[in-house]
Amino acid sequence: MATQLKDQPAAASEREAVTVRFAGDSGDGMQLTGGQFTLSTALAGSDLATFPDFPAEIRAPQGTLFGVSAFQINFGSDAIETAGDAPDILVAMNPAALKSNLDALKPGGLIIADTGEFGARNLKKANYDENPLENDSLKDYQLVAFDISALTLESVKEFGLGNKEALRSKNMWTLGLVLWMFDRDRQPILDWLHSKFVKAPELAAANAAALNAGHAYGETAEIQQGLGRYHVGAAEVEPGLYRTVTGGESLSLGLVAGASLVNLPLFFGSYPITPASPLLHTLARLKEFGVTTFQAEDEIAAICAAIGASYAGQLGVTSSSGPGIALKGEAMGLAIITELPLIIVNSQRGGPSTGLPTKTEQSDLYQALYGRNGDAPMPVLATRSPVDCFEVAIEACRIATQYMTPVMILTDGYIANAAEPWHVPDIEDFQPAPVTHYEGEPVSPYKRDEKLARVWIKPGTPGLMHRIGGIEKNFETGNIDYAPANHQKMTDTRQQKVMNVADSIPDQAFEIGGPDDDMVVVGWGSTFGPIHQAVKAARRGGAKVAHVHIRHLWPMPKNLGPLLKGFDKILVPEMNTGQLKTVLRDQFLVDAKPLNKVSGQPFKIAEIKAAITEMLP
Amino acid sequence: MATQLKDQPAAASEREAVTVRFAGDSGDGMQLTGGQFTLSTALAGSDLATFPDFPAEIRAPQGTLFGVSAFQINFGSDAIETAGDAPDILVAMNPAALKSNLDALKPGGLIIADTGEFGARNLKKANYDENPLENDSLKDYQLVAFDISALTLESVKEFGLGNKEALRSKNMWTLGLVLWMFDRDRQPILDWLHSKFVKAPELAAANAAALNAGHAYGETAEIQQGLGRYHVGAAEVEPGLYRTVTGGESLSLGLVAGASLVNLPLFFGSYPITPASPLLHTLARLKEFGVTTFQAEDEIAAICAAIGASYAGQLGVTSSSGPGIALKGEAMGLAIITELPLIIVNSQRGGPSTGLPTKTEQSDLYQALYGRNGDAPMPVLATRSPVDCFEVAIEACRIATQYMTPVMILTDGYIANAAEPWHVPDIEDFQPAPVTHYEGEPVSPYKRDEKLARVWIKPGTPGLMHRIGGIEKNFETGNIDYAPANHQKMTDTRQQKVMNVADSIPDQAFEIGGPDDDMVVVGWGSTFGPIHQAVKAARRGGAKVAHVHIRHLWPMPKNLGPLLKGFDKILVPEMNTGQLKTVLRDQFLVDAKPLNKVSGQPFKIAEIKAAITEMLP
Amino acid sequence: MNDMTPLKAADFATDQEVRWCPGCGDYAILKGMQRTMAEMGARPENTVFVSGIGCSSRFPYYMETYGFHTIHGRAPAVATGVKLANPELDVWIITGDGDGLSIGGNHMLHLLRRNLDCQVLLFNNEIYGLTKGQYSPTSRTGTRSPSTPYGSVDAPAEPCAFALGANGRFIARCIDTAQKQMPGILKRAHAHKGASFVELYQNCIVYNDDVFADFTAKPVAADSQIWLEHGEPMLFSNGTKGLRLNRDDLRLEIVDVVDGDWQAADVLVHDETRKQIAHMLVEMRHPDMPVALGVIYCDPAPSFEQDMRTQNIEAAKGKVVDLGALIRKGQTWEVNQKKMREGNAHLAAAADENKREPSL
Amino acid sequence: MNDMTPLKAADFATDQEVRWCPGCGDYAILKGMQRTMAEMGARPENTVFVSGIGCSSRFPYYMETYGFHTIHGRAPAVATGVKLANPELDVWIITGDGDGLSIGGNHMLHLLRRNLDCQVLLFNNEIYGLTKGQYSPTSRTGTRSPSTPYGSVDAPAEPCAFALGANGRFIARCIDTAQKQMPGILKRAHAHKGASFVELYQNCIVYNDDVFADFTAKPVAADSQIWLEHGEPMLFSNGTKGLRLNRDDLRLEIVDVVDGDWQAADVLVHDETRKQIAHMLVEMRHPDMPVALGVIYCDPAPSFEQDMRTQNIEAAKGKVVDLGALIRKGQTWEVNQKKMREGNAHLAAAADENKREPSL
Ligand SMILES: Cc1ncc(C[n+]2csc(CCOP(=O)(O)OP(=O)(O)O)c2C)c(N)n1
Ligand SMILES: Cc1ncc(C[n+]2csc(CCOP(=O)(O)OP(=O)(O)O)c2C)c(N)n1
Ligand code: SF4
Ligand code: SF4
Ligand SMILES: [Mg+2]
Ligand SMILES: [Mg+2]
Repeated sequence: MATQLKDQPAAASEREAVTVRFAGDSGDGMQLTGGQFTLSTALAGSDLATFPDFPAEIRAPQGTLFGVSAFQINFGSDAIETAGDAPDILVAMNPAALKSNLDALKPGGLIIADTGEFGARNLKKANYDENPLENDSLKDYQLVAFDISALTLESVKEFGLGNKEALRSKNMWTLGLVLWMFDRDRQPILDWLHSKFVKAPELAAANAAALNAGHAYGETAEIQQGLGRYHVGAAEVEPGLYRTVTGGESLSLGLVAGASLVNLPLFFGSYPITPASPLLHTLARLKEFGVTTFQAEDEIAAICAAIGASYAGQLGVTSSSGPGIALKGEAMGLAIITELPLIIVNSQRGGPSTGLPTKTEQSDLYQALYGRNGDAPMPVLATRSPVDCFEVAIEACRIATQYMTPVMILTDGYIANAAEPWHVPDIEDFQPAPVTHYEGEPVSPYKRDEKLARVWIKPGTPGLMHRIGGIEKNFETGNIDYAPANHQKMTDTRQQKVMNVADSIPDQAFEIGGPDDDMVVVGWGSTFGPIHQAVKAARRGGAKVAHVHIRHLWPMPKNLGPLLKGFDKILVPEMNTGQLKTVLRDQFLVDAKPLNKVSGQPFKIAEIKAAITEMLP
Repeated sequence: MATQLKDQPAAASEREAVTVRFAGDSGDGMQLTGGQFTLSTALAGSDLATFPDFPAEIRAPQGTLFGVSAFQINFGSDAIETAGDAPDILVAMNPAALKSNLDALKPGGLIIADTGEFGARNLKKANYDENPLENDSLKDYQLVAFDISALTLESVKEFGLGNKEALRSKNMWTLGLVLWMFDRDRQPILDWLHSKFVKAPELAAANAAALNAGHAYGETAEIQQGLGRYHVGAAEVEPGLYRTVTGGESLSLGLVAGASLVNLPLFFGSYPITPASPLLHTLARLKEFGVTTFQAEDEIAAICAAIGASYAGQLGVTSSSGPGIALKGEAMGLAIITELPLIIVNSQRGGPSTGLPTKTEQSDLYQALYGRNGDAPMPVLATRSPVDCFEVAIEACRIATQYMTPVMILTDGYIANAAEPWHVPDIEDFQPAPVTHYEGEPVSPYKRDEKLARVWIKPGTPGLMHRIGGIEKNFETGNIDYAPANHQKMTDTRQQKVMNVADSIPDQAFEIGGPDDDMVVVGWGSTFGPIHQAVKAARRGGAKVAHVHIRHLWPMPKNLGPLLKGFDKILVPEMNTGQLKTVLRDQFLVDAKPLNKVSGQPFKIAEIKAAITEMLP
Repeated sequence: MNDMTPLKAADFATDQEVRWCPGCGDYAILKGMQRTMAEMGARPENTVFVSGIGCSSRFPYYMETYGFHTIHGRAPAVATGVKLANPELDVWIITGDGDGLSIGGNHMLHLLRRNLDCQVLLFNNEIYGLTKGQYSPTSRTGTRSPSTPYGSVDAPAEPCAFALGANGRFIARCIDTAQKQMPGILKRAHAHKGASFVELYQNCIVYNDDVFADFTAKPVAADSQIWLEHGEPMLFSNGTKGLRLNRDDLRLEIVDVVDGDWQAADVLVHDETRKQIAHMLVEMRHPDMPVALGVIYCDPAPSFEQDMRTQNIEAAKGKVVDLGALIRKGQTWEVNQKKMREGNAHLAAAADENKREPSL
Repeated sequence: MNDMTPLKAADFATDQEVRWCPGCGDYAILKGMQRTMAEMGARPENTVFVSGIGCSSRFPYYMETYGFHTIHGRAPAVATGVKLANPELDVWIITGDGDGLSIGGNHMLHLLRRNLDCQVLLFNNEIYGLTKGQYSPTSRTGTRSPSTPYGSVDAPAEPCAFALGANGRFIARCIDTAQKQMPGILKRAHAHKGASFVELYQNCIVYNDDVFADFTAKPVAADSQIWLEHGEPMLFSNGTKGLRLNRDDLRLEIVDVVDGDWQAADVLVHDETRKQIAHMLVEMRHPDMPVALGVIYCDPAPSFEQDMRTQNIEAAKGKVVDLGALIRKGQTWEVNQKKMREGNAHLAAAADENKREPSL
């Protein structure tokens, strides 16, 4: 992993892992550059993790600090689970990109900067009084600065593009250079350029020329001190078919697969919101899989339409982020009391309120578990990584339909946008659990099976007409009933039904370590990578520390309590002010200690490792 | 208290406490009867507590089981804190009233029934195959049945009312009889009748005649076996002015007083919902106190308008019940991040979803503490009784304005509707804490005082123009800021500010008992009465058990943790599935054991006492 | 249930006790609906009543069909999901003036705009019944209620004008007690493909008794109600009065009709497809003008769920539905043997379908 | 700030960097607004901009006045609280087609119906800008967007028709680039007592570029825009065309105007108080008809906050404001000495003001 990189670049050298951060103006195409470099890295066989970090503005004015868009990738020959604590290499396409990303760069790290963008105007926009490339301020880093803009213009001259358009290829030029540094094959990128610009071949050609020119620059030009070549080996991986996948894609595919496994058409009701919208966008293109997508007028309509679709016999899904999930609370109660299957996906972002829409956070766990009126229990699952989204979505479809209950999936903006290599599973390996809507003799709509799930009768079925609704219902008949004993019974039943889900989930396993360790670090969601790496590192240092990562946040695996009670020292790192900590302490009366970070940025491995060391000196 | 009443009625006898339940059709005016009997009881000097229990339907069809409306009162010469576990006397105006209230009646208790309503049709509506007054089924009770309907008609004959109208006085006839049983003065009720029917003197006269006739019936008629007279002594009370007050009234008055103490006009934005509407209705009549009431188009608009009013410099208040509070979650986040004062009142009812609108429950504590996206801390206060609402409202006004924060008040349907005698305080005894809107030199809108409260600058103030909103703001300037370190700082600051409220609240006291006891029962909200009585009873039985009742649910009093850690045995009775229990275990890592009741009915003293006995054998 | 036996009105009643106040106008509407169902030969299993919260929204419990009593204001949204999931179902939305126009106004707007094929029945009693009588957005200015003890100050919403502004394409009005006309109007609403909006004046005997009596009471009914029929002259007062279009002022005005000769009086013939006339009709205010009742406007357009379904089918055409292939899409590569990934990979065609960044 | 120095447009700009995409129509509207403020002599401290969420809703950050960037769709509700709390403030609501008509449609309806004195500026770019280009309720049918890759199927809402249906009493339209007309329209909106609704066609250069170009582009502008002025003939195409009222069909139709003689061509004179004309104007569809711009409808009525305030004052009249007395109201009694309550009590007059049960 990146933190082990001790020796600083001199010449072409073998590295276990490297972290590169591409940073530029929103208009500079950094996300695309990062995406293509990710693909190239995957093709080269390294394991990898990425962290796209872009501004809230659509297109902030050019050159501004808040308009900086960055993409970080960590790749290596060992398993990679985070996007890297601190980059080894920072590509800074303008002064603002340098300014806002320099802090993250590892001491002694390499800066590649485009001098063509370090003019007075851009410097001023980035609040630089002097040109940092020309004074001493970067002396603790290695700086390689040259006029990428000019070199790009030169390289695409022959295509007769306007200046503005020609400069758009800067990112490809830069990518070419970085590809050279890591000795990568250019062909896949060239192929991609041609398929992308199939309708504008001159743009394809210009971008290809820029890419090649950047590569050639590394190969042939008089290289300044410090710009060396690196070799990062291939990672050990299972054989099979791989692809890169973002959390958004993976979750979409998982929902489609999950609906297919329970043999139901998928109804997706949603209202756009960052960072949840990618799900809507992806699913809107999958109509041939029996998917209906409905962009509702607001979040309340979105969940209500999904409830209506479930009532009518489909699998209703709704998706949003924190503020939108807040609006859905009342309707979740309706799904709970009418005992209809429903999946609610929360792609968490920084809060409270509008907060930090494009930054990541895990601060909606309280809301997921507790954020409804009345005693309103609901299963809650968390995704830990882009790849993990696929399985979690399938699991949610299973629970929702087998237990006739809404299920919440917690993911976050980091997972939704980050990409990682995915060993594509064989869909046949997943157990189908097809739903049959009840069509037999007349029964009470609240007739339950042994799991306590009620029958699912869909409108259109002759002879089984019935009425459901949000008022308390009689346990036997399903008619309105306010009687005290009945309410107690129904409350207990709803509670027990959700607890019964625990009968169908695997025991909580250790990710690393085991019951004999002295300490356990417990996480959920996208902190998986940094926790895992930190625990590994601590163990290498001799610490007896284990890692447990919870997918089933409610109900929790039955062995989790006993498992945790075996430890005196429990550390719970969360990107919130300590929400899982509350649940663990409440449920198991264990002295779980919070480690909280609420900055809109993922944990660094070092931060968690430091906390482990502190608890386990 | 009622449960101590061992000897059953024979002749006029001295009682320490008695519980009477008036039950009839929704149209029979039982709430009014109960209300007037309450007044009479208060005037007689007894302490008392009441429990109005009415159906969800506006006017359910006459005679039906779900149309039964009941009013229970417990009164006595000792302190009374619950409406009584089981009535000693049940007034049943029709078969449905008998059927649905008989279970509650104490064994051997007295039934007063109106035979005139026990005709075939009404019996059938109540699902009686036989007339229970005429078979053996009531043999374990004392039954006094006679034709109250006919006696009423007779008594008002002279006023020439129609049959239907004449029968409306049945409740007054019955009240007259009950007043006689307890040797009460009729004059206050007669005065009240005349003031109520000032525009229809013939109705006043008819009702008065019915009341007198009922009284005379007790006095003179050949009294059937069992209908004796009782004397309940006056309670020991502080001297001063008293009135009866419901929670709805008390909370309204508290808000008006609280706003006046902080020297702000009150803006009340609300959308009707049971059982929260009484606040809107009461405040709508208090315009002369600088109150503006706004019935919004929905709950979201109601809270947003209140936020707008606070922004403009008034004290914004919004009020609803569970499902409506769920809708306000997103906007609460806005008030939290913009750090505006706001009071949110939740009159809890049975959930989840629409649930049991007219039944009581404490199941919105999770929602109050945790039901928002992001890390969104907010002070939460609970009212324990109708009278307590007044002080809690004042306290909420203080906290909201001193700390520039939204504050939630949790009350419930039981408290909102129940009445109890109130020793009217001297308003001068409350400490004014007048707000001054900032009007000085230009400052950042996020400039904070030592408590961390930000300045409150209201639009209209020259030279201090600024912008606020739901996106994260820079700690120093208040401008939009997504920077990681700033978000961490602002999150910590918001958290700390709310925790600072604990500096200004009293230490948690014991209601009974103390640190040396073997066990503590911890409650919040309207379970105060039954817990208090159960603990008292258990102590009389020799148990070393204490009672702690929490008003400040967040932040909690600073000594609460140490206090609870002193006990091995902690019992937490709640009308939910165990929500305060979660908080106590999380915060203090104490083995708090839940005692849960989710039937829409208040706890019985006996239920809590049994749980105490079980834990402290 | 035998499909062959024609169902009677009583077959559409459930075993549940009806829980409205005695004398409530809701009873009459329920009766009218049950009769209409029978007369239309509706199939109970294919019929779904979706409601929000309010006295009126209890309606589904009393209809022996499928029913969903949802949450306050959200019936249109739930119904949208029901209909999109199964367009074969007959979806009826039951709502009140509070449910449908206060908290639920936005969903109503979008339901009408989208033109979902369903029937919306708005029970307008100009009051919040269930919560005990607060004024509603349709209450007349000056309404005294528990929340407006000194009278409401705000101008009411006019449901049909709102529906027209929302691009509703079927607008009708009826009165709870108008049992003669009600089945006809409900059948028209049902027959209309797209969203049908029917405002029903409903008397709340407890909290707003007789608020419509100025035009519904027997003695004044004939003079203050005009029942519209497409292609028929706009006559009322038993044919002695009619409405003429004042083409200069662009408004309808009352004219006397002598001996039934409405042509002579230039009485306008109702053309329910004309939106400008519809605007005038819904804006007529009693007592100056009669209250417009019946089908005021009907101008069909394609319905939302049909267009959605068509698009879904079109979009799926020619595509292979292979889940395995789907997850293998995108930028893939093969690792041939354990331990080391293979560098030589191939790029799938649909590389960056989902890339979102606008500029290269 | 010296009250005496007249403020310039630049004085209404904040020190915050404007964060819209280069070329976004929002810039022009911001400029127009700052100019209008200066021209009106607006007092920054008395001016409040309240917005929801969206690109357009960033507007308040750029105005050197008071500003509140609230949550998605709720600006009208927040603004209602602001204005009720302090009617002296000039309240401007900034919203988008998604913010104001999708999630916020209900609040918009009720704001207009209640007639709160404020200005609503709806930036209609027919797209969700901030969330990267999904279609909005005003997007034309067939709009391809990330959420409708095969084109949207639903019919759009027409903001001004909606506002009329909601009983809005001031309806105007403008274009982002129409800097000449914009200050005049904004000033009219400001002068109007009650809710003023202004739809601004705003170009989203990134996600919906040129969607209005068919009538806003320079070459076609004159022929496809009609700028309305109260009391002036409805002329366009540089006075060579006009609108005539077809009184039979009840619609506006285009006529040629020869040598400026519009009377001869029977061109209608704009009367902004006529609602039926307003209906026709907002329903005109380009390219068949020109797009109606300027003040389409203006017919003032008492405003909500004024009526509320008046009622509050009236209700308070003659009443003693004594908190101590208030809490002593109701049914009270005195206990004279410790330990035992006194049985002899008095009954206060206002005994059961709040009793809610309808029947005795
Ligand atoms: C979220 C929410 N808010 C408020 C309520 C309370 N509530 C129930 S029905 C109703 C209004 C009823 O009025 P209307 O829709 O006109 O129906 P009616 O009772 O008059 O038939 C209200 C405010 C609720 N149940 N849920
Ligand atoms: C409750 C909530 N739902 C959704 C969003 C995401 N969101 C922000 S702006 C917006 C729509 C913006 O469209 P519009 O109002 O037309 O403004 P524009 O950006 O086009 O100016 C959406 C859906 C949000 N911030 N909050
Ligand atoms: S309150 Fe009114 S609307 Fe409701 S059931 Fe009673 S009469 Fe009908
Ligand atoms: S996305 Fe569109 S509306 Fe938003 S700032 Fe950019 S150009 Fe303007
Ligand atoms: Mg109503
Ligand atoms: Mg828009």
